[in-house]
Amino acid sequence: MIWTVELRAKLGDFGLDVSLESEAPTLALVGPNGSGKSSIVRMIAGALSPVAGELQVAGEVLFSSRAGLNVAMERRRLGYMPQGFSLFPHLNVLDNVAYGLREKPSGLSRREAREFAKQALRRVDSEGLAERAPETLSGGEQQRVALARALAVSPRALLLDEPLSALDMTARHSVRQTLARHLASTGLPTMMVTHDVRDVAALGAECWVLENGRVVQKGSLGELRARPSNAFVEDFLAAGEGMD
Amino acid sequence: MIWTVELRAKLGDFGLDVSLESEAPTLALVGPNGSGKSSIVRMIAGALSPVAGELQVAGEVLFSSRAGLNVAMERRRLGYMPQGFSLFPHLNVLDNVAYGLREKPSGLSRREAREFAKQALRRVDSEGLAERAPETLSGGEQQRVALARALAVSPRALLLDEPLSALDMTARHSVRQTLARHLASTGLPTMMVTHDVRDVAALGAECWVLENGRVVQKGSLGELRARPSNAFVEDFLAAGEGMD
Amino acid sequence: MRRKPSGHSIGTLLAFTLVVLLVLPLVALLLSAGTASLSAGLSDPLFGPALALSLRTTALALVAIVVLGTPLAWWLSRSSTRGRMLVEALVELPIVMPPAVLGVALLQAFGRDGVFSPVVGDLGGIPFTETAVVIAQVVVAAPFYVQGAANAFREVDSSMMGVARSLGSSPARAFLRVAVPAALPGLCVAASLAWARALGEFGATLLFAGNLSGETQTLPLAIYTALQADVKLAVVFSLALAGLGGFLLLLLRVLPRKVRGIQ
Amino acid sequence: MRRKPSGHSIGTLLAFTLVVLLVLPLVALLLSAGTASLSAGLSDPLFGPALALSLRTTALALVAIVVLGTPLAWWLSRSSTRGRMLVEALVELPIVMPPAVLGVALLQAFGRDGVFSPVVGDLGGIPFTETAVVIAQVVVAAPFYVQGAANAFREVDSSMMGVARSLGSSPARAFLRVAVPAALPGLCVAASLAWARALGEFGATLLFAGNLSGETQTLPLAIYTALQADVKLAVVFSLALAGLGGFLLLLLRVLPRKVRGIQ
Amino acid sequence: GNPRGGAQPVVVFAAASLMEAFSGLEQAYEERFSDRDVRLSFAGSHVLRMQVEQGARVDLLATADLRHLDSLQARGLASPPVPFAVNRLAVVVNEEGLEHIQNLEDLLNLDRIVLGSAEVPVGQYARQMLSLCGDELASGVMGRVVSFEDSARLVRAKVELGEAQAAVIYQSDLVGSRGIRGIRIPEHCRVSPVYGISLAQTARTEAAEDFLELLRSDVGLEILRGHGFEEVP
Ligand SMILES: Nc1ncnc2c1ncn2[C@@H]1O[C@H](COP(=O)(O)OP(=O)(O)OP(=O)(O)O)[C@@H](O)[C@H]1O
Ligand SMILES: Nc1ncnc2c1ncn2[C@@H]1O[C@H](COP(=O)(O)OP(=O)(O)OP(=O)(O)O)[C@@H](O)[C@H]1O
Ligand SMILES: [Mg+2]
Ligand SMILES: [Mg+2]
Repeated sequence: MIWTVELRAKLGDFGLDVSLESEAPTLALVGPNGSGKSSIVRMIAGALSPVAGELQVAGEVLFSSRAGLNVAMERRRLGYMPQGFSLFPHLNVLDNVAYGLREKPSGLSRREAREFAKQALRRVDSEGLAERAPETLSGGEQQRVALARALAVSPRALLLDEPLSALDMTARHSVRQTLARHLASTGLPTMMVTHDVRDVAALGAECWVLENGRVVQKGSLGELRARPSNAFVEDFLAAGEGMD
Repeated sequence: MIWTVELRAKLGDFGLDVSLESEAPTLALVGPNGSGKSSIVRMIAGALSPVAGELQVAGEVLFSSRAGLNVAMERRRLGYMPQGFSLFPHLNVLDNVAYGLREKPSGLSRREAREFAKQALRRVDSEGLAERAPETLSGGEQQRVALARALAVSPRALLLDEPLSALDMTARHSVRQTLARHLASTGLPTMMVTHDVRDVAALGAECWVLENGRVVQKGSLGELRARPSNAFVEDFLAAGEGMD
Repeated sequence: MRRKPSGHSIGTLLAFTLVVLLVLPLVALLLSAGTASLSAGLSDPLFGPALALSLRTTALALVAIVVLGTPLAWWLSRSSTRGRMLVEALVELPIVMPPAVLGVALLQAFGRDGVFSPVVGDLGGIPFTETAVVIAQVVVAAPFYVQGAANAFREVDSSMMGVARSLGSSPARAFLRVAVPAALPGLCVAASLAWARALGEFGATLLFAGNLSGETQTLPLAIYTALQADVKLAVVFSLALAGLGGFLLLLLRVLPRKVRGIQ
Repeated sequence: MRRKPSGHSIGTLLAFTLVVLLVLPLVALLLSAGTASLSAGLSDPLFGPALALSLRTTALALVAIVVLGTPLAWWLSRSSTRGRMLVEALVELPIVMPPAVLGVALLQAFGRDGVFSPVVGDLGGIPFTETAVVIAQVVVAAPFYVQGAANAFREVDSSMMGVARSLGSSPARAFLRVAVPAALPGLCVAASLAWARALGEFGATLLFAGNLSGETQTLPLAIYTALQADVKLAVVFSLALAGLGGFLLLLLRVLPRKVRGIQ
Repeated sequence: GNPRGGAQPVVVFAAASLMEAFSGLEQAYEERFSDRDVRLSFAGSHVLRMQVEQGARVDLLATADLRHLDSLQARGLASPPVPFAVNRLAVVVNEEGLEHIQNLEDLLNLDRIVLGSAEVPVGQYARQMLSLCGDELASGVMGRVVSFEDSARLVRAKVELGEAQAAVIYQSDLVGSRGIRGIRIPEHCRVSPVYGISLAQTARTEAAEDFLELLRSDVGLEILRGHGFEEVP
């Protein structure tokens, strides 16, 4: 199994209870606002601890309440991009992207790391931003930098929380294609949260449809189309099919 | 004229130079990331000062470098929703939405303001969040609250910076329809930043297409379709027409 | 086979060292006093009036500091002019001065023969009064509040302030309805530091306000006076001061959480 | 026809009042000294050694405070246990104590008859040495750093720390590479407050370290000594201290901006 | 630093009121023994005593009140005190006070008087003096006190700065003061505090005894007189 996600957690009144496995390298978490998508991603990244469960990605156990195991975040080696970007305010764009390259396992020198970081910025069409302070960036620019930062390290898997939501249409299209090519060539397991069915289509991802903390449907776009389990799935699929 | 937007400003290396008027009540600012959409909205709201220019909305002069006039933000009476939401962290959701209702010109009592705020929350399908602290909300939930807060006051015009970008497809559709009805019934002048052509379509907005701080095209969706001025406009329009 | 010490354990060690260093002297004081002398000390005739005076004057000083210091802190946090850093350093200067010298300075400013007495008229009545005690405390403690509060205000997002303005709040109302409550925890910490400093203030008060039981003799002055004759008594007074201070400091931490309402 | 005063003008008035109140005494001091006595005072034999000692000891104290205090401040900012508030109040307690009493407490902790001398062995060598000066300064000033730094750290977004960890940083490295630089302006202000407090420290040093010229006589102690003999001389020393303090405080504000690199 | 090379300095703790006199002695001593160094530390007598009790390494200890030395001797921390000088109490007024005052009884014409606190020698001696002058004057003066200061020099500073009109301090404090004047005290209420000095238990005897010797020599007496002290009868 590439993904084993078995989680039980409680956030205020919100209860999360998910138990699924998948062999698909690319997963798309979809679902209404507040259905628990970001919470799942944060638990896999290790930023939030589930009450109980078991997490495995690409054969590595990251968390297991049965085995009493909770791998430290930095040893999970995941390219994690949170919904709020969380750029480092004290570093310029280039150093933000280079940040992870200076840590193990990459462990590059400052110069090498910056060289690499430049390439990562190029992939999201943002070389021009290298010397800028994060607080001067526009919303879409921030999102690109956050994405480049997650892609720059050599992770075991990618966790992307709505990575394209603030991009303009041209960029969204081109970054989506870049991402698809990148994932196809590296086979990197990827979990992406999105509200845009075109992301799912471009990446050929398997969808996990969440509702109120539970997975209510799982399958490819085709399978969802064949038997949409609820109104949300219908709306989600319809959004790609033209003006409403 | 409902809108007179004449602005010159400099943000770091980025220069903004816009000079347009329009009789259309609803405007959509579209353009690539970093083209200056948010900056324009912030200047109209008064959060940022242009170097020179003239701003009029619905017959009221808000700023005029010629006349040496710069109306204070609180007297512009605009329903402003910034790209980053900026919820008040020390108030719960209901009090966030009620905030503006307690100020002039509404000047409601605490109880009345909360009553009104509840209605505003209902419009974005979020009554259930009333008692929650902002930091516990999901991304989409935050966006709904910020939108409700801007709609709750009785502004002279609305300034919405990507108000639907984090909403799920069902909510996006329903809030868009609610908004369209609201604007149609009140005739409230509205300027909305968006990357989604369906927003433009649903509101029947006039598009101002920005590129690198300048307006490169202006017109209805039909006019844009008839003669797209650049590749961005083509991509923008194509996004509504089905899977890519 | 020794394991390399982790960053975490080094950090814990360092932090623990400091806590011990700060707490140890107080424990030593407590041990040296003994319980018998405790009750005897607290019934000393100097104690009651000094305690009452300390509570009253520090409360007044705190109010003055917060009222005068909050606008200044806000300005410091928002301004980006050159002048700002100068004012910031100026406002911090009284911390550098030994309090006794500040007392001399206050006498020279507001005393009978003070350099400003011809200018500001007859202010001669201030030294040796309760007002002088309060002024000395304000001068000594205000810098701590102003700096702490300015730091807290700096974290208040200006886009959020913009939204408040846009929703109809005048700058003053946006300040009171958004900036102050959003920065409240930091403001409370700053206020508690300043209040603690005022409570412990001794040197400037001694010089500027004098030392008359029931009138200008605050608890620290009573402690110092007792110290000359009877160390035990001074220690007991000090422990009472520490106990009171600790209690109120704890209160000042718990209170803002309750006030904010959101858990 | 009087206009209602705006919030802004009231705020300006309040802020201005405080600045005047804090600066006026120093101006009075300056006016009372006169330039002639200034140059005479600075060539006094007490001045040079005291200045050197003050600079040396406060530098050491500042290093100790930052090294020991930063991990503690981080823990205080992240922890949400009950114990946290208790530790926070405990750590703040030395501020409440008059410094002279802290000096007594330090003697009782580390002196020959100290309560801990049977436990910790012969520490009799500490009092009345330069080490004692540094310890007194640390105890008096550390609370201000710890509280200020904890406040600065509280504003460090935990989601950002999560990203740093996820990018491969151990907690210690994430702390050093993200939390510390992100909180740097606040840490510098806290450090400058603590340093200023250490520089002005007098009471605890007098008791715990004594007043030996060239050995434990810091500038504030020299000022105290001069104050007994010649107020003018004390004033001149104080002005030198204020000048030095002001300069270094200004430096501590300007420096972090340069260090951060981003304008 | 030790400007005089290897020799250990003679450490002398002295009451604040001895500051100028002992600084003069230090100079004389270092002139006589050019290879030796004297270190002086001034504070209130009680502070000095506490520091000795807590293990301060000191050679000589001089206070304005033999009590402190006696108690150190009782604990075996110091040798029996040697009286070395006598001071006198002085009633002083500033210019403002001078307008209202001819003699001691006129103190009752004033409204701002400062005394030492009951815990410090200068305060205790002042109370002694006032009660010798008669209960009426004593209670009248006590009622006009605006502050009880913790050292003679602080008392003096308040009069010099004009905050108080009159005060009771030591004769020796009048030397080197500014703008204040002593008034005559009737013979029957004179009080003459005796200053004492002890060798500490930790003393390096030879060098310390040399200092003692100097203090009690004609040179020493000359210096003490120059600063307003008198010989022990
Ligand atoms: N600390 C908390 N206390 C209470 N409720 C919480 C807390 N944290 C999260 N929640 C709730 O948990 C639910 C799931 O949040 P999550 O961020 O995972 O949603 P999401 O699926 O990512 O939504 P979106 O599409 O809006 O990003 C939300 O309803 C949120 O309000
Ligand atoms: N303080 C600043 N210094 C330098 N450049 C700035 C500053 N503020 C904004 N900019 C630049 O100005 C440009 C316009 O920013 P703006 O936020 O208006 O873009 P936008 O059109 O809203 O983009 P997006 O679709 O990404 O939200 C961006 O390129 C941004 O990087
Ligand atoms: Mg989410
Ligand atoms: Mg924008």
